Amino acid sequence: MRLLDVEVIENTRIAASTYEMTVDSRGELAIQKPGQFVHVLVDPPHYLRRPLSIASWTKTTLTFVYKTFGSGTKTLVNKLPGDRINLLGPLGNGFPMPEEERIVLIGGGVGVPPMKGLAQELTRRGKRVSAVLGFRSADDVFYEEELNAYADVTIVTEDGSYGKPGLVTEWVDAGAEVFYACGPNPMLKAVRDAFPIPGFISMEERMGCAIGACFACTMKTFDGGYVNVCKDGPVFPKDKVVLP
Amino acid sequence: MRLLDVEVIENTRIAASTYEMTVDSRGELAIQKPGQFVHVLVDPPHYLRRPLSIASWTKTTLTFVYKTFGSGTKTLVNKLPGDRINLLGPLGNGFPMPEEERIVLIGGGVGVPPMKGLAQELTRRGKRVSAVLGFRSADDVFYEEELNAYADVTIVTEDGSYGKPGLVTEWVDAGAEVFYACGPNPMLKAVRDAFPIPGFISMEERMGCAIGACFACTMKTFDGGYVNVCKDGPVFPKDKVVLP
Amino acid sequence: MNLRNDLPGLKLKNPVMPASGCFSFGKEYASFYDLDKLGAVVLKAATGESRFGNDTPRVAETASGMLNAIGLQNPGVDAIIENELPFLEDFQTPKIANIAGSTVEEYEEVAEKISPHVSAIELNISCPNVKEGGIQFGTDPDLAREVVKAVKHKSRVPVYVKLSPNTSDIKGMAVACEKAGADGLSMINTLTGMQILKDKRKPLLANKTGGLSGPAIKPVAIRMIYEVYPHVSIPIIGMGGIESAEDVLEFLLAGAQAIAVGTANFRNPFVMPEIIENLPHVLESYGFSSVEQAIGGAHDETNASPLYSS
Amino acid sequence: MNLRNDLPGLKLKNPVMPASGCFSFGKEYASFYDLDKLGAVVLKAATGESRFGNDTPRVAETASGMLNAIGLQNPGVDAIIENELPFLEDFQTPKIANIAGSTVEEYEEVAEKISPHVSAIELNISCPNVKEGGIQFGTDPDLAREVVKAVKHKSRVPVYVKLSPNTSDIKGMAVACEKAGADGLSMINTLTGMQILKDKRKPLLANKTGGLSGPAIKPVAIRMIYEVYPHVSIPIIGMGGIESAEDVLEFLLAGAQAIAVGTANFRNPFVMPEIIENLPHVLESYGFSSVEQAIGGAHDETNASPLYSS
Ligand SMILES: Cc1cc2nc3c(=O)[nH]c(=O)nc-3n(C[C@H](O)[C@H](O)[C@H](O)COP(=O)(O)OP(=O)(O)OC[C@H]3O[C@@H](n4cnc5c(N)ncnc54)[C@H](O)[C@@H]3O)c2cc1C
Ligand SMILES: Cc1cc2nc3c(=O)[nH]c(=O)nc-3n(C[C@H](O)[C@H](O)[C@H](O)COP(=O)(O)OP(=O)(O)OC[C@H]3O[C@@H](n4cnc5c(N)ncnc54)[C@H](O)[C@@H]3O)c2cc1C
Ligand SMILES: Cc1cc2nc3c(=O)[nH]c(=O)nc-3n(C[C@H](O)[C@H](O)[C@H](O)COP(=O)(O)O)c2cc1C
Ligand SMILES: Cc1cc2nc3c(=O)[nH]c(=O)nc-3n(C[C@H](O)[C@H](O)[C@H](O)COP(=O)(O)O)c2cc1C
Ligand code: FES
Ligand code: FES
Repeated sequence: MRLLDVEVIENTRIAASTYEMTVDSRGELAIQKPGQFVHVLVDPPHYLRRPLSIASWTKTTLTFVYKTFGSGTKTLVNKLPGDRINLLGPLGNGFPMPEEERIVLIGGGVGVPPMKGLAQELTRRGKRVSAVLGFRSADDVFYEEELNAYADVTIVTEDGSYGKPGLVTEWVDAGAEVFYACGPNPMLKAVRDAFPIPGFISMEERMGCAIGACFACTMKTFDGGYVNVCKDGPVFPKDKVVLP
Repeated sequence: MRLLDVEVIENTRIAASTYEMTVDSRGELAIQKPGQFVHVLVDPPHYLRRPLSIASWTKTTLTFVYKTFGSGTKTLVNKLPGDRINLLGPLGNGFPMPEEERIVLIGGGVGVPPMKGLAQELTRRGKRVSAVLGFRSADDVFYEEELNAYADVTIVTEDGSYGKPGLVTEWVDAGAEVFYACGPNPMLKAVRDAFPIPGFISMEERMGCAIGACFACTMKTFDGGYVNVCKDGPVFPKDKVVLP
Repeated sequence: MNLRNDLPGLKLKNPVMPASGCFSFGKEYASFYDLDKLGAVVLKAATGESRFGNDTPRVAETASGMLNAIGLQNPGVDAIIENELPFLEDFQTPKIANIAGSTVEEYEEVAEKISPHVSAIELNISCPNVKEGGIQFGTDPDLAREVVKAVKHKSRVPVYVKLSPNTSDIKGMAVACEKAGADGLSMINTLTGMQILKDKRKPLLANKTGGLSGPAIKPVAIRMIYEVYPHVSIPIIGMGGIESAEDVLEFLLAGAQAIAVGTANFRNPFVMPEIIENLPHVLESYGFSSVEQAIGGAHDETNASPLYSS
Repeated sequence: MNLRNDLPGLKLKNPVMPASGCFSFGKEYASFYDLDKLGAVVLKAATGESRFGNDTPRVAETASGMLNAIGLQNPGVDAIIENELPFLEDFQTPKIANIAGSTVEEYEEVAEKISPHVSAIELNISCPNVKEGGIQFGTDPDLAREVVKAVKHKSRVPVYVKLSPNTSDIKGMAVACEKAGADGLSMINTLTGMQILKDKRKPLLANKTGGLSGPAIKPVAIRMIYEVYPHVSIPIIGMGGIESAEDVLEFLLAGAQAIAVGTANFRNPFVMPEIIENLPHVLESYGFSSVEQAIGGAHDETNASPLYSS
């Protein structure tokens, strides 16, 4: 885990209010697993950092995707190549690698980015990977081609304006032996309830420190304990955490 | 008086932590007199604008000089040509034009910039203008050449590291019929006490609105009343305002 | 989109008005836009005699806010009536007089003199009571009750009490003021703060302490309005860091029936007309068809006021 | 440059320590730097039994600050002593235990159990007293006096009382705590605030209200410390929005003898070692040759403490 001032290499719009940023990590970020994230500083008067999943990486670069829900991430939009941003990472546990051979990745909205790095890694390991990516509408769709390189991709839109209509759960590979899901809590709940197979879910929670020190991101577990999403997660076995 | 988003044309260092910025006023700022100022927005979390004297102007440009005393003006330093800044102006009364023929301008530190526009205007009117410009040290000196084009300039540094040593008051044209002074209050006091001739002083005070509505910049007058530096000033006859 | 909203003494065409002391008596901002665009105009504090106020510096900048210690500078109630109010007669929008004093008698005098000329009075109780050793009327429920009763007795128009946030029990203060006859509440005044000059080794403000305002205090304002709303049946005029139509909606949802904009005017003199222009769009985008619909919207049905349930 | 400074129970090599609750029990930040660089380590609040705390969301962002409603989550005093303190035994820097409770008895139990293991106790009185209908110990001088007396009686180490800024009379609270036997004061805790989600039409925090921290509250912290300093003879640990060595100097000048950094750790996990590194240079550039020299420096000689005159 490092605190780094990094140079922006690229920052481009890839979907409705959705941007992909690649920065020069100078090989100083020892990313261990897909599913880890970085905690990104945005401009004042915003005070807290923004947790963003690592979508993909090379030895010297790091790429993440951000959607401008609020005013903080909007301050990232006007960063140009050469500008510097400050990030803390890599953070969190990331996705564990499966024994199973036939894997389905389920991503919803801003839960899609980490699926890219995950698909890459699973393919590298010779797994058979399918991916179901859900978006609100055609304008919101991104990473279809990127994922296609590593998985058999199905795009689903709520309003049916692109790809298949409806919910991601309706289009999951029936033969999959294990699932990996990242997206809004309602989607995670639906996925968990729909599929009896083993699975891992990556969670979102509002964060302060992102290193396990402030207890902002604490969730109850089914065994009566608790976990901090930032440090113990964001990835958990599907039956570990009580989803709010 | 207008509120304008203007494009930066030039922003260059001209002395120790002192910068000159020229912006494209698109001919929309009806500047009436030298000595008026603009109220400039700086980046968050700074909340208040920064009052800065208009140093010079053309039909389509406006130039001011800022010294980075604190963190707000520092946010102006990295504005590049093409970037936009927001300013409110022109504000204040500016310098009245004299009947007299032989004029001395006395500027101290960041009180020097408005003297440029004033010297320009006085010369245009065929007055005989001398200027005494005081700075702390050689590194702080600016606008010597600029003023030389319109006035007989004497540079004074407190530490004697450049030009004449000591205080501005020691080097003022003895034959001057009227003085115009802008600088720190101690200098203004010294000038007022040193010269029996008529004179005008331009004052500094911390501001909120800069348009006369918040009473942040109020000063007592010798006649028992008060003035708001932002609206009734910043220029006053030498005996009008009680200097703090 | 209906922005109208009626409060005691105030028929507001929209819920946006200036915060007292940030708008003087209106003249300066009238050179930027027509004051009749505003829901109301709130005047600078008036006292019995003219006051020069504090020495300068009177303002300091803080993170996302500012400190001010103007010291209630004003020409006195008589001069205000004679020299300042006439300018405002050309405008139809309601006028609210903000009144201050160092004794109950002074408050009474100012209220009696100025109330015939305005639509409502905003009673600024964040002032030290000289007879009570300088403790603020606004931090002692009994002193507050006393001054509210007295002013209500003298005023010909509804009285809105402006509450100080420098208290551990804002609900108690609000309820005390309502019991004493207040027709409405203004929340919040500034939090007392200070900034120290490291080079001069002394407080920056000549008055040492000043009032903290701006976005920095917005969370405190929202909390206090939300806390008071279920416990009073009089309307609340909300203020504290408002900069946008979105902020206005947050205040309405907390329980404010109208809002005031102060410090933001210093950043952008057009901020109020801009907010008024954006408000319909913002209300609509969040599913509201009127200002009234949004008031108190963040409260559970259970503790929501009639206004909200209706 | 001498950064040393002795407070009751605390021999500080420098005046910088974490603010309770922002540093957990130290483990996480120990992976960034050696905790012995810090003047002291302040632990997360401990209660009698383990508490899960509030539901999420527990934090919200505000202009130049944040709101938190963690809800004193902690494993309980016994588990803290057994599982958390051993890790800190490897470090020489003094440890301060922050203790909380819902009854005087709970405070007593926690103080008695944990005081043998730490150098000092920080008594967090910003907690609702369940037996007194939930009013905070920290907003009622009598309740405060009672709990301070009780804890002093049980504690084997000096007790610092952490004051709540949500009061109209911080001086009265401070003096009451000193009279009750407090060895020092910590100022300030968070201001109570709220943020409302416009789309969901409800408060963002599951707990509705939360504590406001960060640079936004610095002017309030400085004011309260400056106000209390001349009236107490016990040392003050100052906190509230500190981000830099310059901020530290401002707190020292106001009257703090040591300082704590909270929210700023979330922006920059290295902020405390960086402040400690810059402090000598900053003190020097403002003409000070030690931390002690700067303490209370913004007060007139007349009301300055011996510390300053010396
Ligand atoms: C582990 C993790 C990974 C994430 N990965 C991505 C990603 O790859 N791409 C992406 O677009 N988004 C991702 N998110 C969500 C992202 O953090 C939020 O959308 C973002 O913080 C919102 O900031 P804002 O300035 O747009 O909104 P604002 O409303 O200005 O944010 C205000 C505050 O709330 C927090 N916040 C608001 N929404 C969320 C949220 N959904 N989750 C966590 N904090 C929130 C912000 O961090 C900030 O502190 C991730 C969240 C987590 C916890
Ligand atoms: C009418 C007028 C004309 C001026 N012309 C110039 C000029 O041409 N060039 C120049 O460099 N400076 C000028 N000044 C001073 C300039 O406004 C301050 O140096 C500047 O505001 C400091 O901002 P900062 O961010 O550097 O300091 P900060 O310490 O960050 O400022 C904090 C707050 O204090 C205010 N402030 C601090 N010092 C002063 C000061 N001396 N006067 C007024 N407000 C202050 C700031 O405006 C801000 O609100 C002028 C001031 C006035 C009133
Ligand atoms: C410069 C200034 C002067 C003020 N003068 C008064 C006043 O005379 N009477 C009053 O009741 N409030 C006064 N206030 C408080 C404001 O009316 C308002 O309650 C407070 O600033 C919070 O709103 P804001 O954050 O939008 O500024 C003043 C505020 C400022 C910044
Ligand atoms: C996430 C968080 C948790 C906190 N928990 C505690 C606590 O357990 N006990 C306590 O006395 N103060 C607690 N505080 C208050 C801080 O210790 C500190 O008093 C306050 O945040 C002001 O300092 P700051 O602005 O530097 O954060 C907490 C603050 C934050 C932000
Ligand atoms: S964000 Fe601080 S513990 Fe997870
Ligand atoms: S700055 Fe507001 S009156 Fe001058």
